[in-house]
Amino acid sequence: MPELRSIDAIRDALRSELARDPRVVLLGEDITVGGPFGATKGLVDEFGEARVRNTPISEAAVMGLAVGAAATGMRPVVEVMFMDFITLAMDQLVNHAAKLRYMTGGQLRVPLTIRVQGGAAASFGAHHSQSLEAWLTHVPGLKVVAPATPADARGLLIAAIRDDDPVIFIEHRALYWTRGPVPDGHDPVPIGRAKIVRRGADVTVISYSRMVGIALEAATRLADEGLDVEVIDLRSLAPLDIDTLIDSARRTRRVVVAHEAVQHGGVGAEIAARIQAEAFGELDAPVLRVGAPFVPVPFSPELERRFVPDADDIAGAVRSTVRRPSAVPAG
Amino acid sequence: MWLIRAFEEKVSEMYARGAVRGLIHLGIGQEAVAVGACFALEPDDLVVGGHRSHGHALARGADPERLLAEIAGRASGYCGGKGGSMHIAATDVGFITATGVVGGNVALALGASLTAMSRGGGQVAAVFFGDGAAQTGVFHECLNLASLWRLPLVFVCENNGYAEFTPLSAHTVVAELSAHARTYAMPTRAVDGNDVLAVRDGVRAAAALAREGAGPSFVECITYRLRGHYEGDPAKYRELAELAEWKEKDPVRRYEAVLAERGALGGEDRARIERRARDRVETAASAALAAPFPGPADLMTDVLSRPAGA
Amino acid sequence: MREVAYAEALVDGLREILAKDERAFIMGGYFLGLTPRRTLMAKLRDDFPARVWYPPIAETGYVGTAIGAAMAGLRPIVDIATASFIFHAFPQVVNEAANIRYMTGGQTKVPVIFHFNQGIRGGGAAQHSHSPQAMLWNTPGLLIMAPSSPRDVQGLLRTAATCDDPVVFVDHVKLFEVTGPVSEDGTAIPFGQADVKRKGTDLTIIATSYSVQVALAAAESLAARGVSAEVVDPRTLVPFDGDTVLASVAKTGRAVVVDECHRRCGVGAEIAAVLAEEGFGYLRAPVRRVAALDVPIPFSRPLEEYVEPTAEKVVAAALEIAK
Amino acid sequence: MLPDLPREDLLGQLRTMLVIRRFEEALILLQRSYDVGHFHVYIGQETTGVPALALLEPGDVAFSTHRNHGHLLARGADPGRMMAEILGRETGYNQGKGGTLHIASAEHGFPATSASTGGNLPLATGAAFAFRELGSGRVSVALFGDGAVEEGAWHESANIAALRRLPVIFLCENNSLEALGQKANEYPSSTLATPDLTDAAKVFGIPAVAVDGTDPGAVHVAMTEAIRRARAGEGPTFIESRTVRWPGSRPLWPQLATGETELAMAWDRARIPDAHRAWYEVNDGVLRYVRDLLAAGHASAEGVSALDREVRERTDTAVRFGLDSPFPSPETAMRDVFAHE
Repeated sequence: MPELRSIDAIRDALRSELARDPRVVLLGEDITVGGPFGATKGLVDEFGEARVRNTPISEAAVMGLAVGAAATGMRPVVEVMFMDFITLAMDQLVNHAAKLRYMTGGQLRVPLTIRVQGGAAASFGAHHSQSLEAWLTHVPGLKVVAPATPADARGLLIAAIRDDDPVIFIEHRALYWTRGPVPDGHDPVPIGRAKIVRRGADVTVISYSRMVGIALEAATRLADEGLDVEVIDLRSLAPLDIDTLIDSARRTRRVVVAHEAVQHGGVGAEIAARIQAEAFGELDAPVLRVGAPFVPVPFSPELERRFVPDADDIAGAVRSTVRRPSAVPAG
Repeated sequence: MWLIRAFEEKVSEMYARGAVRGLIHLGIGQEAVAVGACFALEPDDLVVGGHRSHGHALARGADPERLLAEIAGRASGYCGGKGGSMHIAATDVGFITATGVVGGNVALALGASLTAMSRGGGQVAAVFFGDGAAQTGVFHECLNLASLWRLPLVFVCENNGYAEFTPLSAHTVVAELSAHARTYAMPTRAVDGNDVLAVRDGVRAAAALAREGAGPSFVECITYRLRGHYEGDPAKYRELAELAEWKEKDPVRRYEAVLAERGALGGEDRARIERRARDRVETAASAALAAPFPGPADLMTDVLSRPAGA
Repeated sequence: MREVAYAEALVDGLREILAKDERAFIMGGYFLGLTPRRTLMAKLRDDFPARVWYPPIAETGYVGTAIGAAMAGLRPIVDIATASFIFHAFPQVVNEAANIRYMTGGQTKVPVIFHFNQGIRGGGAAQHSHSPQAMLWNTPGLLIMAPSSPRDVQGLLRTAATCDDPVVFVDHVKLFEVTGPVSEDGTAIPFGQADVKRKGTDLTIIATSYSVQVALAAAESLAARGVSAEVVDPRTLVPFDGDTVLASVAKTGRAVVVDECHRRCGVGAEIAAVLAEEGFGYLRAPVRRVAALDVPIPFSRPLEEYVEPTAEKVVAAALEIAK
Repeated sequence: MLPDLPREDLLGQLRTMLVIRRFEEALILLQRSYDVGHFHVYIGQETTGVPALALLEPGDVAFSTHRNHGHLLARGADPGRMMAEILGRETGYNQGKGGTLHIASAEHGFPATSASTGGNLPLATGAAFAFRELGSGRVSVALFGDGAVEEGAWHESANIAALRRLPVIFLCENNSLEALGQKANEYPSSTLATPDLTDAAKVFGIPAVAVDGTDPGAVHVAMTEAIRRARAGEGPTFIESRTVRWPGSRPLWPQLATGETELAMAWDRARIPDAHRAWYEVNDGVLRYVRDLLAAGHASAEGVSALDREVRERTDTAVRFGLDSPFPSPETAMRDVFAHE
């Protein structure tokens, strides 16, 4: 199986969809020179300036333009250089992209892909390191996906571009340069389906994006302590593949949810609330959540390291779900 | 123009009766802009409205019954009762959508014009917005982007001197809104927004430029709306004298006078046209109010392309 | 104790702040929306013409101006009117105000209050019915108050006015007509102190803002069916009085969480997750959430009612777990 | 031309320019031995920031962006604590929590620094709003690049500033001349349909002037007038300072494309190489400033060299101070979120 870096897998997906569908057009700041990380490098030479368009630094207008173009027949792919800058386009995302189909009673559809790059790495500070996916999963009408591997990065991006709804595709700069196997061909990976990346019987660890690798690291370490950990990669935060999660929770009866975003009000809260509501009485321990502390993202490498949860944090949570006496609920 | 005037007065009456609810914005007094502009556009051109867009939809040929049904929240409404007055869409007649966010609609129209341009068939887009939108940042971003990419788009600005409740002068030092367009090297033209022929000519010239690939242009229509900012507002924030002066500039009466002068409109023709408009609106209203509300089953549809997942 | 309508209590609270602190300044004056009560704000403006400013429709601009002014000596109270308009101001509220103290290592404070009217109000449809507090609650650096009664709105406003951090003031047009007592001696209600609005033994209903009134109505009809429901109002989301909430759930063993946010990743999700985690030992039934369904808010009345978290839904959820 | 100032002020401004130049060069050099992360440098714009910010009173405030090092140093911030902040150390102005993109120093009149394009414009307008309401006579300065004019935040801020005649100065440093990313296939991609940048302010009735950013005298005149208007309650002013982008700032990661500045090129043209000749001869404002000082007899080659040596020593100590400073202890990550913890 050939190997690709995530950043190259993403470019490969963009190239194959640009070639396949004339309605696809890329919009973003500096994308003709490849953007800050090189995801779109060279595409303008192959597909021309009409389909790979540099935009001014006007996130609100560019997002609105992309929504309008999608609603009238095109399939735009907008790049928002840093996830922090979706704040400038929130009105267009929340009030238009997510609602046009519904408000017009189905007359309009918005086949739009929004590529964002989020997460803390390399000390970019509070304005360039946030993970804001909880907001977006809270908005009905938006789909949110977050790949952890080059194969899923390509497959999910292809699926997102072919999807008839607005899809936010979350990349992570710490994953851009990791290599991984990718299958031949350019088949989409279905949106809305989680993947069990490590079978286990004792505790289920649910995660996505960069945290999947860190969860696997914790799992191998815990295996030496005789704890068989199942690791699930959500891949899609909205819609959420709740059946896979409930099924695993019922099997292991212990669950930890880990994500890099702030724990407070994060996607983990929704997952914990759903699992405990639907598998109440079938758990031997409360669902524990591992997320960033409730503080803005600090700059200093020492503080940033503490801000992002690591394998020890996950392993600690897993151990405490096992240690806790399985309190049988009274009554 | 009579159809729009009759329609808006019917909505106002239905609102007063409590037959319809929600936030409703009427464009009585601004019929000339809707009719004049839409008259100058082609059927397959793409039009985007604002939050005061009943007139724009009707001028594009939307069915008054399905429009009233939408305002009344009925299942037979254009949007199945889910959108309401501020979010009318009638894509079958090229009225892409309206939106309740001041200024937000202008960006959508940019997208429509990008689609039109990429199709290359000489299609153009047009967007209606008020002077309130001209204060928003996204509006200025749109002027820059449209001019930079030479998008085939006509900006139709209805300057009626008020943003929501406050006179324009309290919101900006820039009285003439087309000045903003000139900042971005965009051709502009000001027309009397109460003269339907002047609006038609202005928009037609602008659309012609766009069709030739010469990029966007800005048509500023100086108008005056006779009803309050939103239905239920007694419009007392205006001096009565100012109100009386503009009543005499009512676009419908002025156009009738022009036609009468040219001998194209006799006395009873005028009454017949008005009556036919009011009758058509009457039947539309009763049909709309008789239509059923949407049921819970309709609720979960149209959220995503497939039924809403977990 | 004087009985007062919520809207009057709110405007009196604003008047008290303007009178007491010359640095206080009101930007945007639609506090009471388009309801008949808005004349109260017009009166306030007549009383303090130089201290109430109606800005252009430019939320990034004027909310950012309020934040800048707060850093330079004023103590602005900025009204964003309908909550859906806050998305325009997200880059300023979330990226600037919430981060400034932290990013500057404590050098600069931002004493500003952001007010908006959230939730379903009848015909608002998808772009005028938002409840953005869940997103704001996910943002470190913002205090959040959500009063549900005349006394609470005045008491919490007094604390907010003396606070040196950005405060989000979650409000609701349906609260304006709620009448109730207000304290005479101008006491301030500290943040992070929940209030048990109604005692009960069989289950706990946790709610904020207008949902507290919904919860109280539900508790009323539950009592008629012999189910004793305790209603706990956290009054502030940040800081969140987890102890009082957990103490009540420990007593009753059952919990229903009510708020107008959309269900997925809403305010209820965080509260339910904390209850399930901390209260694992004494929960006798799964925590139930009653929230707006996960669809854009529809315009048509019957659809809107179907989506809205109503007292009936709270009663149904309570009965489901009270057995 | 030279600002109309006494000799010691002119030399004082030269010292500050050199402090900035040597600081940024040291930072770029440090990349070779230490993972500094991503940052932006102020090389080539010293002759704008120094004369302009020198005119402010201590009570005045300025709001900068991701390219802030030169601005803070121009108002007297300590290079050591600046370097410490860039390296994420406890002794940094922001205690390591802000980093290069957000360096702020309330004591030097930089309350907050935003790295979101245009994010600082409403903040600066708001500070001016407060000064006017409190009748304090103080002035607020927004420092931003040509890119920020593409943001809606610019228009909403300019409209409010003009509407309320606020004492704010919009100092736009247009460092994109001849480097329009679109064509030169490099950064930045300033894409503005406005034929002349000052039109973006004139449309609001805001007096706007464009000056050569490498001419400290012109900057001094424009800024003096803008401050006078602000303090007199005549409202906002827009100054566009035009500079050619320093070759080293064109690639994404800054590089010493023109080497460490050799001040001798100011008085000995033979030392100017062919590569980047236009930079050394015309576009480097610091070299031009030295030439003007020498021509006016305000300084000698030896004097300038001695000053430069002293600045370089100070810069080395600053770098060492940064590198030797301790990292903040992890639990401090939980502090400074709110006033009361």
